[in-house]
This record gives sequence, C-alpha cells and structure tokens, in this order.
Amino acid sequence: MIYKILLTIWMNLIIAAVFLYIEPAAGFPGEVSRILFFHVPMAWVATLAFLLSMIASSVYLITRKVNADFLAQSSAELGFLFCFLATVTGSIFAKATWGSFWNWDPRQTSIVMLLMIYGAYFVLRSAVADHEKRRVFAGVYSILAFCTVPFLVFIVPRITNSLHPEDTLNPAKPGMDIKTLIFFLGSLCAYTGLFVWMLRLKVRMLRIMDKERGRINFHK
Amino acid sequence: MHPTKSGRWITQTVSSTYLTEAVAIWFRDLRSEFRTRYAVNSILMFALTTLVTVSFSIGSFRIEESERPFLYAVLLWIILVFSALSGLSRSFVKEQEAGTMDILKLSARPQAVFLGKLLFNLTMLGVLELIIVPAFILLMGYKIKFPGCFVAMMVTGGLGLGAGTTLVAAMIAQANARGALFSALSFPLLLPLIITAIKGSERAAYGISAAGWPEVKIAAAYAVIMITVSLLLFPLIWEE
Amino acid sequence: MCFLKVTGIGKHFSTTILFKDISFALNSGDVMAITGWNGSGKSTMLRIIAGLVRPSAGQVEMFCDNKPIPKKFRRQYVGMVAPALALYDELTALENMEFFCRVRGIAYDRKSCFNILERVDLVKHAEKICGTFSSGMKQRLKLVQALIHKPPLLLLDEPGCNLDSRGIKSVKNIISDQRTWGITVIASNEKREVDYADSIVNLSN
Amino acid sequence: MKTGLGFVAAVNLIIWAGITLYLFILDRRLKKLERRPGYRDHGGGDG
Repeated sequence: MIYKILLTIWMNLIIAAVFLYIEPAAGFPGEVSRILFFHVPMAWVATLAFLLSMIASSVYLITRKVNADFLAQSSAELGFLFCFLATVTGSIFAKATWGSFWNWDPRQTSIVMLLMIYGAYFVLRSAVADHEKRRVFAGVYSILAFCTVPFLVFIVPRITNSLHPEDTLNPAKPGMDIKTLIFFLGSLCAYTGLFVWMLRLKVRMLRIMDKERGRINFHK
Repeated sequence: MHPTKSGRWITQTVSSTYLTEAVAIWFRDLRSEFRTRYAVNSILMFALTTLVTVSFSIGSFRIEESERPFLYAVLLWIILVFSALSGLSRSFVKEQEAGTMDILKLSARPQAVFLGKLLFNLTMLGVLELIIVPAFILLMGYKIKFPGCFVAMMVTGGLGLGAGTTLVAAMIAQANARGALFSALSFPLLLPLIITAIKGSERAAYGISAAGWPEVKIAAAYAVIMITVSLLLFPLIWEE
Repeated sequence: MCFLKVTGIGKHFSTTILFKDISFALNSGDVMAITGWNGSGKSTMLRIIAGLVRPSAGQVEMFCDNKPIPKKFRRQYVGMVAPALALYDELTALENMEFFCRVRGIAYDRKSCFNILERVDLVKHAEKICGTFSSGMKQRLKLVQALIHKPPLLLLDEPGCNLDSRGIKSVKNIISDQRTWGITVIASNEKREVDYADSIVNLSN
Repeated sequence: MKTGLGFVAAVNLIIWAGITLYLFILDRRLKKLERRPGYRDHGGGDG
C-alpha cells in the first residue's frame, strides 16, 4: 500500500517537473523533446513485459503451474498496451520533428512486428477452447515468435536508415545534462513501478476469474 | 523392445530412426495427396488466380524498366507466400478432420511426425515454386541478371516458408477456428523471411553484386533455426 | 511380463467432473472391463491409459520386466482400438498396414501381413481402398492395426461394434490370445464382451 | 516559462489522477473478492 501511494506522488512530481522544471533539449524544435520522459519509459516497459511474458511462458511449459501462465498472459497484455502507447507517442514525435506520423523507420517497423506477433498471440489464445491446450499453445507460440526477432535486427537496418534520435538523446552518453538524467531515470522507475502494480492486479484478476469459472480442484 | 513369442503376428523389428519413420509419414501423405489432391489443388489454384490477376492488370510493360527488379520481387513473393498460407495447413488439419490424428500420435514419435509433415510441406512448396516462378518470369518478362543467386533465394525462401509454418499448422489443426487463423499466426513469424527474400530476389534480378549472397544466408539460417526450435517445441503441442 | 498400475485417476472438463479416484492394477494375463453409462467417461479412461489425454489427477504407470516405462515410450507398448481412432481412408488395407509397420519400426513383409489379414477375413479386400470399406470391415482392420506390434497392453473400446458373428469370434480369439501373455482392457457395455473379463470397473458408481 | 506548458502539465496530472483512482478502486474490489469465504489460492498445478 505504501509503495502505491509513494508511486502516485512520485509520478505527480515527475509530470510536474518534466513540463515545468526541465529545459527542452537542444537540437529539437520547440518543446517536443519533453516526450522523451514518457515515450522511452513506455517502450522500455513494453520490452520488459514481453521479455517477462516469454520467460513466464517457458516456466509454464516446464512446470505446468497455472500461475506462470497467468503471469505470461497478463504481462503480454500489458506489454501490448504499453507498446501501443509507445507507438502513438513515437508517431506524435515523428510528426513534430520529421513531418509525418509514419515513415517505416526501422524502429517503427520492429514495433509493428511486435504488435503483430502479440496480436496473433491473443488470437491464438481466444481460438483454443481447452484451457490447458490454450496455455501450452500460447507458450509455444511466444517462444517461436521470439526466435524470429533476432532476424529483424539483421534485416531491418539494411532496408532504411534510421532517423531515431539515439545519439542525441541517449542517457548513457554524456550529451544529457544531469538534471534531465535524474528525471529521466526517475520516470523510468515510475513507469516500471506502475507496470508492476498493474501486472499484479491483472494476475489477481485472472486468478479470481479462473476460480469463478468453477474450476474444480482435485488436490484439495 | 517388444516381448516376443513365436507364431504371433509380426515379430521382427528393424532398426528405425527418426528419419525412416519421417519418410514413412512423408510417403503416406504424398500417396494420400496424390489420390485426393487436397492441398495441391487449393495452393495451385490460389497461386494461378493471383498470378493471372497480377499479370492481366500490370502486364509486362506497365512498370518502368528500372523499377521492375524490385516491384516484381514483391509481387512474386506475395503470390508465393499467400498461396502457401492457403494450403500448407491441410496436412495437419486433414488428420484432425479425418480422425486419424490420435492414431498417428499412438504410432509415431512426435519428432518423426514433425519431420514427415515438414518434408510434405516442402514438397508442396517445391511444386508450387516450380510451376509459379517460371510462369511468373514468362508472363511478366522478369529479367534476372544472376540466375544462380535467384534460384538459391527461391530454394532457401521455400525452405524458410515450410520451416516457419509447419508448427503453426499443427497448432491450428487442434484449435477451434481453423480457417483464417493459419495466416494470422504464420504471417508475423514469416515477415523477416519475406523481407529477406524480397531483398534477395531484387538483388539477384538487378545484378548488384554482394559478396556471399547475404540474403540467401539469412534465409537459410532462418530455416535452420525455425526447424530446430520447432523440433524441440513440437512434442509439447503434440502430446496430450 | 508387464504390470499396469492406475492410481487415483480423475478427469474433469472445465466444470463437469467425469469421474474421480479410479484405481486398479493389472498383470499380464489379466482382462479387465470398464463399464458405465454413456458419457460416463469409458473412452476417456482408455485414452488416459494410452497417454492420449492428460488426467486431471492421479497417474498411470507401466512396468515391463520390472522396469518402469516412461510415458513418452508408452505408446510402443499400447495397441488401441476405438471408434474415434480412424484409419487412412485414401489408402488400401495393405498400405495402411505397411504404413503402421514402417512408422512403428517393424519390418514390413507382404506375406505376414496377408497372414494377419486372413485372421480377420480381409484377404479379399487387401488391395481395396479403405474409404470403400463397410464399418465392420474397418473395425476388423482397426483390430489388425492395434495388434501389429504385439502390444503388451491392449485397449479395446467397444471392440465388437459393427461386427458380425464371425468378427465377434475373432475378437474373442484375440482376447484369449492376448490373455496368454499381455494385459487387456475392454471398455464396453455389451454383456458378451464384459463376460470375457475377470474384473470390472464401473465408472458410473 | 511558456504559458502552454502549465496547461499541458495540468492535463497530464488529471489523466494520471484518473488512472491511479481506477487502479486503487480495482485493488480494493479485488481484495474484497479475495477475502470472500471459499476463495482459495490454489497456485498449484494445472490439475
């Protein structure tokens, strides 16, 4: 409970600071660079969620514990949500800096791939009636899909050059001043905390729904 | 392995490997296919109809000479991929519909089943490419500067198509909604392969030399990885 | 010498319990019958024993020559006949047999296959496409398919269905033959078939 | 300080307040459901 309240306050602080305290970064028109504090954490959470979903799926396939699958499913759904938000915010940024919402930048291509893979993942889940089979298939599919991702890393950069500002706005590089860096990392933490909160809610919800469906437990 | 007692049924067992069992499944599928032409008809009809539509509406002169290598590669791979997606799930779906899936589960090892079905799907793809690619080249007047590289791209691309879809076919055969599900699930997995294959075919047609045919190598690596991972995962979806 | 041990098997489909807590043990030579009303789960029980369906609770263990058989090898020791197990309709009887020999790693030889077909009166139809068979002929071929690899565990789900009196006699022969060296489990409500068994498990109780 | 930024920050804060309110309510509801008699955290195998 405490951490949820702290998170709420922390996020308020970040939002206020990002708009009212931080200076816009050099090299970008107007105030657009402020989106960094929202867009990058969303993309980061999406990556984290998909990775977690993959790992939970593998754990389910090995141990066959339903809880692992609840985690995999919730994580995939939240990952999809954050991935979608990252796409939208990225698009807004693209419009403001390069003049078009969509131009098949490598980043945009790979994010569309991810959305397609997880879209198919949810379709598969809804198409299998038997609950255990559904869990196994979903796990197998997400592992299979994960194996195709490295190819994108090879292929996509060969097709178009990226305009994505990695060098200009990279917290690991000394281009960013210390004030920005602190709030950037703070925002990253806040989003991760938010993700954990939502994830736990979703898992608890799935568990209650599973119970409500009247699943009979033989191992009383 | 089998307890023996003389005079009862067949007693002799031969040393059998995954490969001999897979070949048995492959031949059986081919034999059934030859008699019913279940999959091959739907794949080829789909491919020919799209090819005719494309050829009729674009013809061989509509597109600028300089644009052809790229645009024709795109069209060719769209035709190939979507006709493959229209029929490659047949071999598993038919097992399910005819009620023979359980008997196959009881008599064959899962890996052998996967390999057998993969070989069958690759055969279908081979037939598809042998018919459609020359027809496409003739109808569209596709000029290819490096035929060797182009053929290699077709072969590895076909391998990748089979490798990426066979496990999905096994899954959708056991799902409730089978029709559109196969394309929906396969397409995201195939996308890296399709992009590579288009790029590679374009390069072969243009005659841009690149050391060592990188796209052919990527497609081959894709096929190898997908087959390996599928072999490992297949028992999970096949048993129970 | 084989031994089948079934402990505390239960199966449910989402909200409905099919059966629970079924236990029994069988030795080579035993013949057991599973009875119960329609929908009581006889076929599912056999599928669980064969390893085609995962039970919701409990386990099935099999031992041959005192060695436990891992689940993934169990199918080599099981022969099964069931209405839901279909053969390949596009192949002839002989091609079906050839396929099952090949895929199970048994040396295929035409002559011994004819011998087997003779036992179930199918020699005349050996070269005919299975799709043209009557249901009784299909049932006979299914029996052959289940026996092709000399299974120590024979699972018969309504073995007599669609069979004429001669077919029923060959089922009887098969069971008494199996009794000399292996386990037989029959799922049926036919009085005649239940009578072959030494013990009965009723799933409706 | 530009005037527009204060407005954008306010909109963001309101959205964020909405999200947290929703999450807190959800949290409470789930807790109520979990406390009901008969809810058992099985957590075990799939049967």
